[in-house]
Amino acid sequence: MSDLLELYPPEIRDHARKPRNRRRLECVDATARGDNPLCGDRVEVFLRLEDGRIAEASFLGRGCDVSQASASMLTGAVGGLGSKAALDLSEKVREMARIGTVPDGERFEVLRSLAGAAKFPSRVKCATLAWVTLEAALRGGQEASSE
Amino acid sequence: MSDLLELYPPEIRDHARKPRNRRRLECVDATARGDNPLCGDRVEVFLRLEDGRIAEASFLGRGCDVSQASASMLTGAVGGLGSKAALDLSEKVREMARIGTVPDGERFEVLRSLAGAAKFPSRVKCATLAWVTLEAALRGGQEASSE
Amino acid sequence: MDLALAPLDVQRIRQDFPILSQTVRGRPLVFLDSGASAQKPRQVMDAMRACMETAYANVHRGAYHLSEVATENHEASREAARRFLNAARVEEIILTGGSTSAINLVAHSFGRGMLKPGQRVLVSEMEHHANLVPWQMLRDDGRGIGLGFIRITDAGELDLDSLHAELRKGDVGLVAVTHMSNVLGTVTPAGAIARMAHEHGARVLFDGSQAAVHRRVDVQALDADFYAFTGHKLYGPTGIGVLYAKHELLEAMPPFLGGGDMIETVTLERSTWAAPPARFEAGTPPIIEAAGMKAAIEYVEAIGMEAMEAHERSLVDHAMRVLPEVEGLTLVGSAQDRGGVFSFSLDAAHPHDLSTFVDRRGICIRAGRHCAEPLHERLGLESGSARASFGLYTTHGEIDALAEALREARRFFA
Amino acid sequence: MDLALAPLDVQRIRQDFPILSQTVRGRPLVFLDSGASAQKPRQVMDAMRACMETAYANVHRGAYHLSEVATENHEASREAARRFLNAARVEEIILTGGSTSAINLVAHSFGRGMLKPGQRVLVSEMEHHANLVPWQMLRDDGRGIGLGFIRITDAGELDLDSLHAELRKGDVGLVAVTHMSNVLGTVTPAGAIARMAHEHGARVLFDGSQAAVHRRVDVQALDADFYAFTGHKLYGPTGIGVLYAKHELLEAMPPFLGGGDMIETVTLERSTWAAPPARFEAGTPPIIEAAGMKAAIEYVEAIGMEAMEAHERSLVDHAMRVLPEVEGLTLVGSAQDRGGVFSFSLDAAHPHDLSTFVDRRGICIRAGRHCAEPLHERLGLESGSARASFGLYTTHGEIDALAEALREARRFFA
Ligand SMILES: Cc1ncc(COP(=O)(O)O)c(C=O)c1O
Ligand SMILES: Cc1ncc(COP(=O)(O)O)c(C=O)c1O
Repeated sequence: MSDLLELYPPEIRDHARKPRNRRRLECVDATARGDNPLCGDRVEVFLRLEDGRIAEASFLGRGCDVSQASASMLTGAVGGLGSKAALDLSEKVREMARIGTVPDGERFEVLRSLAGAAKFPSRVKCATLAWVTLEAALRGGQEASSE
Repeated sequence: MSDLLELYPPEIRDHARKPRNRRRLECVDATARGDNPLCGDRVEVFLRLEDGRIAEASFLGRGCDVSQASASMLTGAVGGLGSKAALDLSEKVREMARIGTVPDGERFEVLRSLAGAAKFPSRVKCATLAWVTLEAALRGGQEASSE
Repeated sequence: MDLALAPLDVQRIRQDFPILSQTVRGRPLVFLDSGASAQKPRQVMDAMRACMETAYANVHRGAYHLSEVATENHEASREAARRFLNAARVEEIILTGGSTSAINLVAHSFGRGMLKPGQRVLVSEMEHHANLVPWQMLRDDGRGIGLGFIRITDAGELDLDSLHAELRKGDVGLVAVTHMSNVLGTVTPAGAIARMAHEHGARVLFDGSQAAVHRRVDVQALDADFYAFTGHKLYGPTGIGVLYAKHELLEAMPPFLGGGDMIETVTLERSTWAAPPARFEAGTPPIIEAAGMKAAIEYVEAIGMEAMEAHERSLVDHAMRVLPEVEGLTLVGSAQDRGGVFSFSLDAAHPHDLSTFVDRRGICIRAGRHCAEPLHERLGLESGSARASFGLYTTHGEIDALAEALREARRFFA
Repeated sequence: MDLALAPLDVQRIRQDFPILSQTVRGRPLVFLDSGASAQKPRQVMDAMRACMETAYANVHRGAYHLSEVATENHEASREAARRFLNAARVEEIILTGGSTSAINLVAHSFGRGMLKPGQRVLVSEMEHHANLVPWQMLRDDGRGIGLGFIRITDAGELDLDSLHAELRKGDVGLVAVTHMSNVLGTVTPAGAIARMAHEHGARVLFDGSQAAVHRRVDVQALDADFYAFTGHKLYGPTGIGVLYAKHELLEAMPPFLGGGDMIETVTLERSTWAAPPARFEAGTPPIIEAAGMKAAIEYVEAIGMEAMEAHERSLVDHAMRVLPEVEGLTLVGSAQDRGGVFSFSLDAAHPHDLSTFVDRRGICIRAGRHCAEPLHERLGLESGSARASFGLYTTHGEIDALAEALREARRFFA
């Protein structure tokens, strides 16, 4: 059982049960939708920018606990970041979910719970879907796919 | 060595070295060309008919000893046969080359030397090419293929 | 001996499958994903090895003994497939790389070669992508060939009224439907479908990827024009499948892939085509795989298709009793005639999470849309489903273990 | 250690190939048909068995551990092929059923998907049918794509002037040529061909079916746009091959076969395509074969391509000395740069008869046109030729045995 908790640590289960910022924003400056067609997971990310920084982030979606918890955490983690910093963070999160090593930095106190996915290769995509979508939104894309 | 002689008994080697009726006929009532595209073997059969019987048969061709000897033997074996009888004989020869059992009948005194091909599955086509071509000629076809 | 009465000795059979004695974290491996690909018995592995160790050479080409033996063995595999499907002639058996290649072959050689502009292909809403995407690609190829859909009922059965309505439009050239759904387990009434199609002048293709593993198939009795199955689901190797097609069709169809062994003559400018089946088998064939597939066919023949069917019926009955007892579980589809494939969802957990959870107990099930996205849309299952599918080595105990693990999952994710 | 200096321990290597210890009527088997298909070492058989015994499940699909392991192993085979060809990215490696499927894939996805009406494909006169017929079929598909031919010299080398003259016409979209002839042994100057093609805006495909077995291939150094090879000639299993293609091309190319695993989304009406390589790999891939091919690549890597090349050079030198000494023997082709494939004819005997004769002495050679009819026409060899082709297990003694048997054949058929 123990290693099941690596994929589903308390933070993940908490965010999956009580997703934060799960709504559409009123004013959206950037948005994108991400799909994992193999399993049907979907995440839409909405961003409101102020002076080039993310003032507010929210998401809508459906899917497994990991994908939805990851999206929920994302909305909390990117607040205040400029576009470049958000892209940087996103790449780090994706790397972490892939190899399991948690980078330094306060933003990773919550996000570190996504590192467990690395031990479940077929679930890495669940953990990264929201982040791929964030990147698409920031780059002005409309759609992203984790496949 | 012995079983090599089953494919190349003296009759085959004799007909291969001294092919009979290896020429184009002056008056041709029926003819066809047969090809084995895999190896390039080719046999053309020419027939002159009299009162519905084969009055004269000849061949031209190129290829291995077995295919050319078989064609040479054919020209001797079909003389005097009506179309139906010639088709019958041809089918028997093909069957013999495939399964190795020699049918009764005087026409098989020479033709029996083609039965050895049965022990060499990839050479059966060599032994039957001329006969397939004969059938095509009798049925009014132009081309035959052993493939 | 009446094979239908001979019970399957599952424990003995399991000993033929080395992988099944694996343990996962101290628990026995419970493999419930045979619908995606089945495990292989020792007999199949041995046959492949024997092919390589004792009788290997390229086939159809060499005039030397070893190549002749290899060719005979290879053609014996074709004959085994003919017998398995009860095809009338061995030339009606095309060896392909799998069901997907087989169906694509039909979409090209028959679809592009023989269908006429204005004609339509009909597929059902429950097709595997392998029997949908090739027809979409044909439709989009600018040849004026259309694509229509046969609806399914809410129970997950083929809606024969819908088929009839489509056929009556008079423009259907081919009906291409699954013989058994890889999601719902539904077995379709292939004989009736063929009859209806033929009455309206249409040809019929059955995707037998699942059905051939679970039912005795007789292409002549079904009057199938095309029938496809895939070796790896039939306890055979990957990389091989079979396309059955009526000889008259094969004779009229142009080739699909170009290369060696499928030609009669070649010049730089022109080629002419060999007779079937060679015309449709360009290049070096799957020689080692054919040996494995033959062994797989002989393996199931030795057990007896009737015994396998009886075993499967008992598994299906057991699953139908045990799975619905799991609180929060909803089965997908409720066809009358069904094989050993069960898709389901659980209220408390996403299929992906479920699959990961039961995997930690050594239980292998699939989660997702099982290459049947339109079907999942049709059934409102946007998150896909979880799927357990059975093989001849599956036991009642394994189904019980799944049910128990699903209960635990429900507690975990609640 | 300088591998080029390490002699190949042929006797040790032969022990890896169980089939080579066979005797035929009391004489050792002399297998000189590796150009048609090579024998397999134990390591390949073991890898295939291990895949089935310990880590088998369908790949890319399951969220359970066994399937994850199978997927990792499968992707490791792709990585092995990338390393073998020195491709820049692993996504540039498409696993196919063999060279024939690989070239047909290019003829469809690139040929029909990206070439423009009025453009031509150039092939040479010495192509295997696998690299000729698909282009004839493309030409005849009504899309306005033409087909041109690069001449060869009487020595059996590619005539670069002819290539240049064709390229200068300005309408060439693709040059598709063999990297090594399966009849003449000629190794073509691939780097120079690619340079010339690129200077004229054409893409280039190399049929590496033979070359990849005999030479180190570096697709980046060659600047190849497409490169194809086939597993079974590289001591691996049948049913698997590799298409390398530059990523920018793969990204722009539409898919070839439709089915599972190659799509991004599917509705009844529309599908969108997955990114390469998945886009070009519809259906269940050759999972067991990929394990075997990886083992084969590792096998030749462990021996060292340089050592293999050195061994082959010594075989070629020996054959060039020994074979022409056989009275009445004429070698086909006399290219400067050649690999271990020798076609020949004998004055006294038809190739077919020759092959049967030496077979009785346990010697396997091919007779016929070796799937290269136009080349045989070009060289005036209407009766085909006999062919001996070498593998890494071939010995000088085997070449001597062939020469001796040819002498006897001449006496027999004289
Ligand atoms: C030069 C060449 N190209 C292509 C092929 C076709 O390879 P395969 O039959 O494995 O598809 C071969 C071998 O048969 C060959 O020698
Ligand atoms: C119903 C059905 N059709 C087609 C296929 C495709 O078979 P393959 O992947 O072996 O080509 C499958 C399995 O994946 C299937 O279940």
